[in-house]
Amino acid sequence: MPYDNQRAYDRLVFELSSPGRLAFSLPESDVPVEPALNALPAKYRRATPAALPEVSELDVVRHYSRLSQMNYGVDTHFYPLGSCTMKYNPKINEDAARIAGFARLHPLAPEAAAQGALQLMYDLGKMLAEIAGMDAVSLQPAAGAQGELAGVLMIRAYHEARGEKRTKVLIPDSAHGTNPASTALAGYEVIEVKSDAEGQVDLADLERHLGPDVAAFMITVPNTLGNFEPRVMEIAERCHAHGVQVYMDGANLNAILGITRPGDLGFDVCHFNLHKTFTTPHGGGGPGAGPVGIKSHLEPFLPAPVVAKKDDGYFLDWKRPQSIGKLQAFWGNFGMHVRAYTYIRTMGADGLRAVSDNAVLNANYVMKRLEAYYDVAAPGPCMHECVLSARKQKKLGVTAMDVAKRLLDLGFYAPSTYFPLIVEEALMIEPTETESKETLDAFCEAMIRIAREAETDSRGIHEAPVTTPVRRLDQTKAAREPNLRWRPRS
Amino acid sequence: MPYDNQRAYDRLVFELSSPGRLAFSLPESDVPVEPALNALPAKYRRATPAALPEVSELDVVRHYSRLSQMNYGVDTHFYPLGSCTMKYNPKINEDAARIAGFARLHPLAPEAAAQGALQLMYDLGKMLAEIAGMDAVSLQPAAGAQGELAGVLMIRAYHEARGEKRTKVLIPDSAHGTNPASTALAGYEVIEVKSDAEGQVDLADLERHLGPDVAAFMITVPNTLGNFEPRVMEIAERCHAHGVQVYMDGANLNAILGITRPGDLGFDVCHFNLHKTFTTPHGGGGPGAGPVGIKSHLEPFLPAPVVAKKDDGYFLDWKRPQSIGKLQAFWGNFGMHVRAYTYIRTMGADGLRAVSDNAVLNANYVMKRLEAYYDVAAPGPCMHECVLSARKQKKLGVTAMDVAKRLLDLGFYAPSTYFPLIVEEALMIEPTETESKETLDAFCEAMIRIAREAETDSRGIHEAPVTTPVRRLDQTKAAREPNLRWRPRS
Amino acid sequence: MRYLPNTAQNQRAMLETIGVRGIEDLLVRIPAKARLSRPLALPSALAESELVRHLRALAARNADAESAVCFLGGGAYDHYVPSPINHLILRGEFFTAYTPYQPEASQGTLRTIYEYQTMIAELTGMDVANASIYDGASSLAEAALMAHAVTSRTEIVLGGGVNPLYRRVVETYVDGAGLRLREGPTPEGVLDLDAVRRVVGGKTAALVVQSPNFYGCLEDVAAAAEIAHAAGALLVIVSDPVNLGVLEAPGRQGADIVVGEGQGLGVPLSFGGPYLGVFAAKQEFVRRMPGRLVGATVDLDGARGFALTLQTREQHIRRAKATSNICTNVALCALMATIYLATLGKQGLVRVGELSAAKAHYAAERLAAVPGVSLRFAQPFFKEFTLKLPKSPERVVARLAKQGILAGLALKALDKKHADCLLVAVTEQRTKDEIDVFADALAKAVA
Amino acid sequence: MRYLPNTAQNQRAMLETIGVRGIEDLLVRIPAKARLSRPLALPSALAESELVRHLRALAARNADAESAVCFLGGGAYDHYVPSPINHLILRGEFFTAYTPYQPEASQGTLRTIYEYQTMIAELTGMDVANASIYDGASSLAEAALMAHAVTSRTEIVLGGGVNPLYRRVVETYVDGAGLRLREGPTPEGVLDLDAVRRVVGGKTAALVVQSPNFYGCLEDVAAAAEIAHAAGALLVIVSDPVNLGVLEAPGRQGADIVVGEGQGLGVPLSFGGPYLGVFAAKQEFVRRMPGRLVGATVDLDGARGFALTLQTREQHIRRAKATSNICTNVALCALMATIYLATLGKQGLVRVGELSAAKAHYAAERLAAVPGVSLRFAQPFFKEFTLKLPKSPERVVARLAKQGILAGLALKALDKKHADCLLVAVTEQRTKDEIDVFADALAKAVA
Ligand SMILES: Cc1ncc(COP(=O)(O)O)c(C=O)c1O
Ligand SMILES: Cc1ncc(COP(=O)(O)O)c(C=O)c1O
Repeated sequence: MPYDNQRAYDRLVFELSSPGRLAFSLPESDVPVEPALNALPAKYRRATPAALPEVSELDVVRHYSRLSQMNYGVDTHFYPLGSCTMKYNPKINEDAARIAGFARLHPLAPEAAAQGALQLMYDLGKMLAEIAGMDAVSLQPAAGAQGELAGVLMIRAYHEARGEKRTKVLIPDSAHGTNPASTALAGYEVIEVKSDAEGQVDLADLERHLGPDVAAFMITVPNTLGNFEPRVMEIAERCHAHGVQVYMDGANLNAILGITRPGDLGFDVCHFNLHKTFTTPHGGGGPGAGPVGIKSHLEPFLPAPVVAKKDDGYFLDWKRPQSIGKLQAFWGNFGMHVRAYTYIRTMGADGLRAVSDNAVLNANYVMKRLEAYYDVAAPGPCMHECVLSARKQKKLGVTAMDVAKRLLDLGFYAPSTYFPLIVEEALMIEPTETESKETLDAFCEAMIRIAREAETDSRGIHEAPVTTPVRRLDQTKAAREPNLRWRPRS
Repeated sequence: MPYDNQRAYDRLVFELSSPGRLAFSLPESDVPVEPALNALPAKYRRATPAALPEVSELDVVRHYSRLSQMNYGVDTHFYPLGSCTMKYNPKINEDAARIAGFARLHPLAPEAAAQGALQLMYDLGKMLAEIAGMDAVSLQPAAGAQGELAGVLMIRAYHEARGEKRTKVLIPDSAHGTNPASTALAGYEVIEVKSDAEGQVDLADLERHLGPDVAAFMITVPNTLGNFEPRVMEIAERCHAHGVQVYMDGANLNAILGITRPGDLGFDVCHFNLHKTFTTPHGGGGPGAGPVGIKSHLEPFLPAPVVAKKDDGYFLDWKRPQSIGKLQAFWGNFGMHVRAYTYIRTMGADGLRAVSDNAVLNANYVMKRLEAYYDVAAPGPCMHECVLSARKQKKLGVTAMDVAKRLLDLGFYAPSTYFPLIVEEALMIEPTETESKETLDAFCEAMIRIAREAETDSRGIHEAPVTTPVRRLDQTKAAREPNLRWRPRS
Repeated sequence: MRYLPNTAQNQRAMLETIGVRGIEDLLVRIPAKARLSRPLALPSALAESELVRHLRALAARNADAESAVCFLGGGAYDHYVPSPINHLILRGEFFTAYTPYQPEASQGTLRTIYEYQTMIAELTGMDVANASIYDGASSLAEAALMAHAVTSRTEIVLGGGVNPLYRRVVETYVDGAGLRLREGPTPEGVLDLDAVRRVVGGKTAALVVQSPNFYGCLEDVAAAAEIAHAAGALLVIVSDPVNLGVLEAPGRQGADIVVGEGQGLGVPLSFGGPYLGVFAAKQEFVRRMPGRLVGATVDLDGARGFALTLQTREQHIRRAKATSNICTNVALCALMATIYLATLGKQGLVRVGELSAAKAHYAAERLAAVPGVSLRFAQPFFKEFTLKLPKSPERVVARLAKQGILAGLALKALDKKHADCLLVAVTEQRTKDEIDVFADALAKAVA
Repeated sequence: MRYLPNTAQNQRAMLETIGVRGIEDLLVRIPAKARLSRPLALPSALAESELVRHLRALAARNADAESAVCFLGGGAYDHYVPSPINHLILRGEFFTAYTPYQPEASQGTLRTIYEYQTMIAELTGMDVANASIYDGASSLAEAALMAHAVTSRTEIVLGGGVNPLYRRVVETYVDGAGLRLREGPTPEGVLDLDAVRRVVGGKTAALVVQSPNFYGCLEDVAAAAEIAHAAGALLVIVSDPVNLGVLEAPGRQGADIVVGEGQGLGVPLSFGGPYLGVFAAKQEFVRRMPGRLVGATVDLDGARGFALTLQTREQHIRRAKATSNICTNVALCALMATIYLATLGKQGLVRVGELSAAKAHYAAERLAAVPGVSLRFAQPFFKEFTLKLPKSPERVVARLAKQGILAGLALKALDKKHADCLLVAVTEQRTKDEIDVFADALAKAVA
């Protein structure tokens, strides 16, 4: 309920519960139930029933419909969240993923009974490989971070197979948090490489760290300041000269589709975020899918099984003795593969190229329109996103967070804030190609308005947001006195 | 966007348009196009293209998502709109109607290729006949009003077939507007019969009008005050004694499922509102479906074709020489039949009975809780709805409309207002059986609060609503200077 | 019961508040002898999963346009429905709202109807469109009644190319008003204008012309307008709005009222309904129009807002004297059409029309080349045409249905004069391959 | 392009504002020699209608649980998904939102996660649950790493009944930390507790027990808890939450961490993903937990509100020292589970469990009565069991698949020791008829 007194709707589903109320419908049993229950030893049976809610189907529908209305989504709002590529998620993708032959296919169905699904995965892998200029792709990783883990583990397996023991991975200080986290998880020591004032790799610092103990260098291209690192090929060469593998975090692939390819830039590994570049929805935090592409020298190490093809059809190739192993119980987030496949088949080569052209155009347009009002973190042209800094505003007492909150009142979701860490009061804006000039203009006007308000009347900004279902939250209390589950008021 | 500055979203799709922008995707032609276009004489071809909007798919999705958020619906709000039976519309109904074998079935498919659909219609007709105690049902009428037209035309055909020329139809003054409108459309003079203080038929007035020129008496049961007319069987008998057919407006059938049946009460004709009693959604005004049930003496006159059954399957029986004819081009609102069928098969006999029991219970509960604050139009017990009057409040300057508007701010849709016409400042409340006691309590508290505000601070009420996307509208201007289509600001 | 929230405990508490012992006490006014003393004789309740199986089994007995290749038309067409439509209309705020009687809480519905009215007016070339009528046929019936109300004349001349199913609905609707229906002679697939001129006269309230007509042929609407207007009658045009990207707007050819079936605009085939009755007219007739109208106005603060307007035409106000008895209309289908037209837009609708015409002309050529088969009428057509077959069309249809081809409509049942004919419709959805397969199958079936 | 709104005119205007001549001017930093000089070699773009046909054709080559009768389990189950779930998750406000970093504009997501955490904690009998991990297997891997972090010990003892697919994922994940995996002996379908006691010791960070285990057998969790705790190790239980309506909560049997695959809670089978990794633990470990957590707090006005909390555990703050690398999780699947659990509720989940158990026991009886076929283990089971077949299970599976029956999982590929076994799962969806048909078909196949 958008307009009525939403603040009055402060209910959790448990608070709608009434003993004996039902929202389900299950058939009568056509076989005896008692013998089965009697066959369960008493000690294995639940002693007290789980205190799940007891509500009606209308309660369920109304409750979650109303909760949904407390969110902003791409379907309702411009969502310029940098690094997240909040582009339009085509509705046809959803229809595709819901075809029963996909949605209700069991992962352990015999291969002969899953040829359509295996073919789709096989073809998607090939298409992604072509897009990234890689030799092979595994669709198994569940998200970007798991793609990173898989990639780094493959690098490790590669070095180990060659009898090399390398212990460090170099990562720029501008990197996304998953880069160091995944690398550490893979058993490496993470070494931070400095960025220069423009957010580019400090080559001298890189050179200083390169050596026989370094397994890999991991970098996001375009970088997290939205800029293309012009010396990226040189960097790759220098790394290779030291036997160091180069990993590209492909979260920003939306900037370069059909323009350049990680493989052609010299990268050995690259992951994809299907939930960014390839329009699978973000769903409030996931699921996504993080396929990982590699050059042929890493192929033996791919996660098993690999979807492969032989004369009489597609199959899961488990005979991968050097494989890093499995990342998920099954074959990957197939539902997301269907969506990404649908998207790529919708767009074709020209369409994907146009995606990046427009993503870059939109970001540069926003940067240009705002540069007089906010500091620009790194000089343009940017790629698909731009990073501003509210450092000027901060002097007036208005932080990046304040700007973000005020935007919520003006009808926009907020840019990413305080990322990348190397930019003070960062506001990272990624418009995406699916937004129109009119929307960008409206957003820029809101940003400009806030910049003016910061100069004239920052009090209003500090009150913001006032039109959302709750106002600013006490995060300290949330962390100090963690209240992580509902309990009945007794 | 529920919470941001919604009032700022005052756009029509035309205002999002930009020349050349596309939201569609159509294949290239695999056959030559020019010859076909050349075969169209120039004078038949459109000279200037239709000025439809030019937007992207995201524009479409975001625009209509946001517009939707400007509505209250049953899925988001309690919707106590009397006479409309705004009950929960089960989601499974929607899934059923979307199965390709139903949703994409062409109405002119050969009967042999539509057996599933014909069977569903046949069975639904039988089930409705059983529910209403009628001998046969036509599913063809598109809505209640068309059901009325069909029913009255059958009555006319019946009289005419017997060589009787009757020219009048009697209708209580409490009737829904479609009753007189449909009757007039069928070529009858409408005679209003008075209601007594309790909203029941003034028997003396009825008796006065009964005679050989009267074709039918049409009455809503329970009546539009939500009460069951205890003398309804007597009325039917008296009518029949004069050769007058009795028609029951079945819009309020939700009150009596499995409790009593129009056929058993003596009615000759009765229509159903599948979009009320049988959970097909209202869709912002339609579509619905208004099947009409009749006793066997009216069977020859049923709209053609009739869905019938013979040994080798179901078929459309067109050989109905005395039929009143067709009401729609095809066979009725089949999509709604699927939903109603799904609902009836979900509920079964006991379920439907429980529907009415709870609908009646809920209405009486609300009436009881509010009777100290608002005048009750007719003494209880009521059936599935109750009619209150804001006449007390009116004396304080607060009308039924004011109460309705204030409810919008308090998180509820409004009751029906000013209907039935015989009740001053009517507030007609139909809670339906799908609402819980908790919801009714919250609604009653809101109503009580308004009654109190009327006494203490009616100014706020007159300002209401203030939380909706627009405030009270200038209806006079709308009618005086009709602006019925958008035009570009030039 | 998952749709009934009241628990036994709730019921007890409520009964106590009401002050009765049981629900039975609330039913006392119902005459005992009419009380049902047994449960309704209905099939037993099914759990959701069982019901879904049952429904799928029923649906599987139908040859729909997904499982078969559909060349059926005759008033309903297999045009492509872009994916967003279904997603958007399923939003509960649209889906489960009532007629927007409380405009402040219904701006979503009201704005979409206003958009719909604008689009339909624009497409048809008329001044105003209403918020919808049940379907094309009942729209035409309402138009006939409106012409009668406007002109006070008592005859309606229906062109012979008007869909016979529509004609039957008009017959039903005008019976009460006592109007007389006459036929506009249509000997060779289109109106014989000279003959029509002789039928239309001082008693004629309206001349009704469908174009493209039931046989698929294009009618000369401008000429018909001249005839109607010369006699002081209104011209009512029956038009399929999905064609109006390519075909001239009837309003530009002299129509006074335009009606039609809007199903092609994104509404599922659904075995015949719910569909979308389009109704548009000249400004001067607005107060005689049937159905709902939404108008723009302003709110207390001067902000733009929308509301139902000119309601004094309607049954809930004017009762027996209303312009129509319609109450529930087909708002959600109108919403589908609105989203369809927003999606297809200025260019897309043209393209749908061009593709449909192209495929239809290709199909006509291929099918008429089958030995023994010919085009029945030598008239320009658009996406539908009539074939003359050398063998029983019913049998051909039955045979092809077994091969997964819905070959078209055998005319005999609806139009005895053309018992040897098959009406074939081809939309942008059909591929060259499908048409070729159809042609080959037809050749075998008539050989 | 329907997803790209910028028209040529828009582009020109924007380029002008930016002050460049063309988009190429914005790409100047990209090294020329790495520029792709040809279009990507991808299949050509398909229109929506063509694409839908293509996808349907692909899907038709799969035998899914709608077109075939599914007795497959092994970590993914064909439980019924009530209709409202799909309708609600498709609401764009849920579907197209990001991780709720701006809580004021994300209360919908935050509140549903908080509900989810509560439900999972309640079901598992644990204190806290996180907002989800990718799937059951990676949840288990995270649990192993967490046990290592908590105990500073380096061995994980995995019961032999842990799903072998999960074991492989654990192997991958613990490789970096250098943990050693040891096996808890499971000779006859369940843990040999005495043998386990000998394996678990001072280096053991965690004992991992799955119950019901991969073979369908129930394990003695309480006894396992004793063994683990006696050795100062944590007990990690792998549990399918959909069973916990009927089966005892692992938390009440001594589990320290409970993980599992939540797919059965309303998430589609979808050929293996996306699924739902459930992760719950005791309160004392909350600051060591991987993944996101939502907490209740208050806003500026004192109103209840929800926000991500304890974020210093996470990669975006703690980076290389984070408790896990997880960022994107499976929030929407958690929402499906939340709506599923709200819908099934207290009684429904029990009923799903009872029905599944009943059908499984009936099936076990029927199938084991087939000559030559027997139950492999004489252990209590729940909804899944292992059959020993007299003929190659692979061949039986292949043969039955042709008859529309997905007979189960031939164990050979995953578990060589049981190469003659078939793992059969039966959910509440299966009917007696289907089971009988399966038994008859099996009898023929092994005859
Ligand atoms: C630059 C970058 N790298 C990696 C990731 C991690 O991807 P995921 O969230 O899919 O694990 C993200 C996600 O936000 C990102 O922006
Ligand atoms: C009592 C009554 N009769 C008839 C009708 C007309 O039904 P419909 O709107 O389906 O034409 C209604 C609808 O509101 C009604 O409430």
